[in-house]
Amino acid sequence: MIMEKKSPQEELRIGVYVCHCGANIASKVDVESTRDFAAKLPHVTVARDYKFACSDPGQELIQKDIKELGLNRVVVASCSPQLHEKTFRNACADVGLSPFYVQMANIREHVSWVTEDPELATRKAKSLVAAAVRRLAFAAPLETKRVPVHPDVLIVGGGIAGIHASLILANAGRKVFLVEREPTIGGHMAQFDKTFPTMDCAACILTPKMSDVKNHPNIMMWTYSEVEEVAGFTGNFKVTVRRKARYIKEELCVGCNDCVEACVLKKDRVQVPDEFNVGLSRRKAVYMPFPQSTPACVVIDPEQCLQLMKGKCAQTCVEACERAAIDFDQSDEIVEIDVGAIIIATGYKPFEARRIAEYGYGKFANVYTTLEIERLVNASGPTGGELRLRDGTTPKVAGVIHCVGSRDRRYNPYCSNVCCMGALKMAHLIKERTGAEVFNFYVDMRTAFKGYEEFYDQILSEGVQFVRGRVAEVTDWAMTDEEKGKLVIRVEDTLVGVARRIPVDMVVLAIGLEPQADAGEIQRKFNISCSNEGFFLERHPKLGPVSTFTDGIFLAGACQGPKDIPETVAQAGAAAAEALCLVDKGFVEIEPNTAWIDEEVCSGCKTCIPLCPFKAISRDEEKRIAVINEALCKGCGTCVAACPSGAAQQNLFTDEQIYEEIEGVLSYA
Amino acid sequence: MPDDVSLPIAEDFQPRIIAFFCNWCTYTASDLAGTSRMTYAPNTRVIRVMCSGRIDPQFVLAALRKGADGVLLGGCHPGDCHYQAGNYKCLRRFRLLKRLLTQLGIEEERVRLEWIAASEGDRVQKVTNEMVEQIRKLGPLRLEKIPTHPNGEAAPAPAEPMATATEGAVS
Amino acid sequence: MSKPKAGFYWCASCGGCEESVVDLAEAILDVVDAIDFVFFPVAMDFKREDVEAMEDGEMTVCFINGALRTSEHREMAELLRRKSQFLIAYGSCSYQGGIPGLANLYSRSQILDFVYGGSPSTANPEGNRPQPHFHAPEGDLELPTFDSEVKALDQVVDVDFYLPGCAPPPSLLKAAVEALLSGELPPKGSVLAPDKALCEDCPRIDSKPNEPLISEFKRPWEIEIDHEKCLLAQGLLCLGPATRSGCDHVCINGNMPCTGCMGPVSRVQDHGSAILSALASLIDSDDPQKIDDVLEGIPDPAGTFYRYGLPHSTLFAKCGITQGNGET
Amino acid sequence: MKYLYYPGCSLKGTSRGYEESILAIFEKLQLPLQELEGWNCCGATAYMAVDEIKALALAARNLALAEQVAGNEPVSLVAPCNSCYLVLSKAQRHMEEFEDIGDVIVKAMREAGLRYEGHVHVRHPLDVLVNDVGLDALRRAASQPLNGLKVACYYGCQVVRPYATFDDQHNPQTMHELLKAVGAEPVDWSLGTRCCGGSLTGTIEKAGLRLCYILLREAKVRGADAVATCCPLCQFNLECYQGQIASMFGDEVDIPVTYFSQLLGKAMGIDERTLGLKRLFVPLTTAAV
Repeated sequence: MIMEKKSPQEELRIGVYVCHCGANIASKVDVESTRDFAAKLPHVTVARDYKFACSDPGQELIQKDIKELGLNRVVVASCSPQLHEKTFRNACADVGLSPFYVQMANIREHVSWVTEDPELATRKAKSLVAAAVRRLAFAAPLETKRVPVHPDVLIVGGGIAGIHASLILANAGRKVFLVEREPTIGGHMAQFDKTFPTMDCAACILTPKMSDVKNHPNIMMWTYSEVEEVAGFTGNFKVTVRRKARYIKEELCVGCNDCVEACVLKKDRVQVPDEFNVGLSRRKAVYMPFPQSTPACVVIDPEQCLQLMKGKCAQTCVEACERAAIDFDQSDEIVEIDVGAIIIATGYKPFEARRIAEYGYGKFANVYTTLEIERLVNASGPTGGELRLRDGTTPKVAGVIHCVGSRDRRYNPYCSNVCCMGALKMAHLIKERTGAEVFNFYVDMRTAFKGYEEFYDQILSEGVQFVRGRVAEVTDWAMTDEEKGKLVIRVEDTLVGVARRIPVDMVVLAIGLEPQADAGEIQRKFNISCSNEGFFLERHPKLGPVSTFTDGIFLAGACQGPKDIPETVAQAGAAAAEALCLVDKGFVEIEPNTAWIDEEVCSGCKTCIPLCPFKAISRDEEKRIAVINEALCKGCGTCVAACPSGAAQQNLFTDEQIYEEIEGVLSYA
Repeated sequence: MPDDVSLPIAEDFQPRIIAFFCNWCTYTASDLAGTSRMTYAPNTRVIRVMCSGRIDPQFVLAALRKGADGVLLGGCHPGDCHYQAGNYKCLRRFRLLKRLLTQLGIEEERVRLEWIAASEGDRVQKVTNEMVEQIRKLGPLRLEKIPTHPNGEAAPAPAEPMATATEGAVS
Repeated sequence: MSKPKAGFYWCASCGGCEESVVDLAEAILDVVDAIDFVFFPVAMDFKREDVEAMEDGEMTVCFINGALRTSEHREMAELLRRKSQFLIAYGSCSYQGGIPGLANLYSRSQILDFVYGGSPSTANPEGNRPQPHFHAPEGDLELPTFDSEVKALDQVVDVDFYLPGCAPPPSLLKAAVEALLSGELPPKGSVLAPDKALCEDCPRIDSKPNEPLISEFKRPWEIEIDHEKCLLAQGLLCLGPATRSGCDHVCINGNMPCTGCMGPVSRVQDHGSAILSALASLIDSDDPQKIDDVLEGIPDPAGTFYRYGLPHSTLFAKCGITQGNGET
Repeated sequence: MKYLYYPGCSLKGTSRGYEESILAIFEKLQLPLQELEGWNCCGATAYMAVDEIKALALAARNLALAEQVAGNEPVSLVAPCNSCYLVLSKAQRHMEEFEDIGDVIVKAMREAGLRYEGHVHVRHPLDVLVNDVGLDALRRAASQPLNGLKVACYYGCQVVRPYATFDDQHNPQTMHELLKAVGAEPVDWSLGTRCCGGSLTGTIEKAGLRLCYILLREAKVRGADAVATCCPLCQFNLECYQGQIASMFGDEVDIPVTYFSQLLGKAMGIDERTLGLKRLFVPLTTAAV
């Protein structure tokens, strides 16, 4: 297991550790031969292979060699530095070796996991090891900087994820800014009637949490507000928030709705569909989104209000308001806040059912989405909880179509996770409220969590009919007299093996979940990544599910991928814990990969100055050269690559280190 | 023209490609390709830089000089740079470098810039395979050797005699 | 004690380097007082045989200018190397290949085909080509052979010091001679010029904006050039930011941009791509099309960025120029 | 972009009106279609059922010829018949995707002294007209707009399935947009890609005719003045059996069944004879036009 040899040069004593990662590396890369190869490289004092280098005994092995063999540089050939660089740096630092004398060679993600041929994989691994060894010759014992962390936290989005995370952090004594772009917090959950699988009333479990948020001394709840700009970095973000003009003095409004009554716009003449009721009812220019809106404060829609649009109105609302809360002179307010951590909980967008023309949404009056049914069966909904078709009749037969916009390569290939259970809930509610016969058309039933399968069983026992098959179309084309005036669902019943036509009165589309329309904009603003489908990308699918690639920014809820309420709440808790972890620690360590200017070489040509996006470079007028403000430098190295004199250099990525790496990987190719 | 003389490509030619990948997008995508077990051609050697803006055109030339048959530059998509705009600097240099390399007889396919987001592991696979195939077709990069002085060793071989004698060329 | 002996020889060169010696003006008298020129084909009638007759290392110093392209250049370089204690590559061509080095963009046969056929001023209906050996009734004639590429001096023989410039500024020559005479020499391989780029002491640096972004490259004839303002800021392609200082800003003072004759500073491996990176980074657009539009202003990148140093660059020559000749 | 025309057998036989109208409209749009010289059977119909690879090789020969004609220019091979369009596209794709199929075809072609590099675009005229020529240009070319003629746009199965290269697989709209641009009013029906009966009309007649009947009746119910098709077999099935269908189902389903290109040509002011409209069994009532 050990290959030892004398280093020709006393000053460089390198230890190389080739990790098997169980069979993850060893099954493709010949670790023994890689070890032997490494042992013969210049300055290598010891080369070993080990089952799991990241395990405690693995780390101890390295520490022991540092102490006993006097190693002063360490190469670990294992997984991606993104994963374990910290581990090995810490292990070395613990025994007094500068953590920056550690170099990783990524022979798992970049080699064993992606290469078919073992021989070629071994060659690739060797070349990466050679590069790491050569690179280390130019490593420097840098110092990690510590920067204090601002203790406050920003949470973007006031749905159930944002609400839950805010409460946890606030209860832990942290000051939280909760920014929500709608006039009220609550999100999609507030629109739901019941929640599966226990069928608790959504409002009953959500609204107490909403008022807790409102009343919590540690929470600054900013509704009708949007994040404009984010600057800074982990621990020290500077965030600009636009607080949109509500035209209501929030602190005076008590939510009595007298102004709404008084608004001169006649309800039936007002053309604005009520957002909260997904367009099933209409609202006036001044309105309260829903009875339990939090804050319980009305808002004036500037696109509707005659006073704001034309400057001409009787202003009956002003007259009606006893507390003189209406203020037409309000304008947007821009506020800047400092926070140490950010949780993004911006939620999802329901799939736009119109996109699937063959399901006839928007064309046939009696095709609904699940969200519309939630409102229709809700006691405070537009029909007072009566489930009626648009012509006022009660449906006798209803069809619920699953996977609308999900698991469909034309729209979204992914499973939206919540619609199977949502569709079962629909079947239950429709049956319960109307006694109608209900057909559910599913592709696969996915009821995988606690109590979900039992719920499915219950719905089955309620007599809902399940047809397995993706619905081809919903049509008003009648083949028989019986079908006339009905909507016909055409589907291949794949369990029976026949094409069926099922006439129904009502169709409910179980629409999937999509990224918010402006997810791309949010992604850019916060400098995080999106996965292919547009949901925000977590740092690691298993080990960093609420972190992002930008330190200090965490994810909660459906903005990261479709999820239901229990999962969202769990994730919000996790994100809050991670944020708390960061702000409670009080400082962050900054990778010292900053750039610096070699004064002896800089000619003061000014090339680098405009290239720095962080304005870290300026001209020292006395010395007539460029200087880099290390505190502002983020370590991209753009100035270094552009410096025509080679005066700008980047720690951890000096020209020499990269040239060595180039020669290293090519030396054994 | 002698430029057209192409040498046969060895059957077992394995192109050597150096890839400079930015830490935040393309390197991460490359890790993702790994965690997703997407196999691809084993010919690339990734050198991690924090940002594609760190990629000095001198590195590209050095890689080619030291034996790479191709160089792949990878950064975040426009607008997505972790450092706001490093990838644009990379793009600007790349556009000019390409023109320079063309003048210096380096085929278009040998130096490539790709925007690959952290989530696009499949693109790492696709681009790598594609590039390896293209370079396999082109054959090894045969740069002109830089002469070195003999330092006591044999003097450089004399060049061939002046052009092949043309008939009746002597006046 | 006799005066130290010196040689001054030219290879593929324009003669400008010889003139730079004359540019020492009165100081040339001090030089001649201090050293004995024993070989100087332009100025004095010594022959190759005279050099061959010298002891090895007999000359204290020999300055060689011009790039190396023929068998004769190589032979002379080797001969002079043997006969001198210090060999100095004098001028851009000898140091980095110089303007003759741009011939490395073409193969030997392309050059010969053009010179003895394709060029509009050539009348050569028989298609005659120079022959290295020719037998005439009076005897055999030998001509030097023409190499397949242009080389810098240190690619043929070991070089002690480099004196850059096209031609080298007299001030640097004077300083070099003084150093040689005093024996206070920098480490072998040094470039005998300041190791900072031209912007360092450029008289116009204060007029260069702190954010020198570029939205257009202009050719000198396209604009009326301001005598005071930074030339790069006027849209001219000035290689000053990447080029070694020490030239006394003769071009800048003549209201012309730097073209890079002094070569790069010591921390730069490849002069051309270093200035390419600096200039391209400053282009004021993120749109590929607009970037290309700006770059249209550099119609000949290789000729612009490697004007004085293609043989000394990382790539040395255009890929494939020698492959017809069996070399790879 | 060069446009070559691949007629296939139908356009030279049962669907002469399709060829006549296609050639006339492209001529008038100053994009004359050059017929591919030496073309052969596309390989559809029985070949495909007997030996798929040979059928594909047959198709590939046409692609090779087209590439030869085009030289280095990019070329579109315009195949108006949906079957030809599908089989040519399939040959193209199978050669790219399946190495074994590609090898057999390349070998077969080499025997015939041909080679194919894969540079031909197989295109349907609907695609070319809407995406290359463009709706604006068509609108401008419509000197005699169709004036609200109610049309049931019928695509058939093959033009978007399995390859939906230029339109939605489930809900194609290209023909709708094209005819709308020249003044027609497509009726709202959902049967655009429903089966026309295909070759069942010649084998299991009862089943085949029932499928035709569903389409014809629905077109009438939706108030269509005419059905517009883009496939010779669809047009044939829907037009030729109307009498039989009437007696079988006791329901009159007389409705003109045209090619979309004939309607487009009409809007462009080309005379009916040139467009092959005189060949219709049920004449297009000009009242609406």
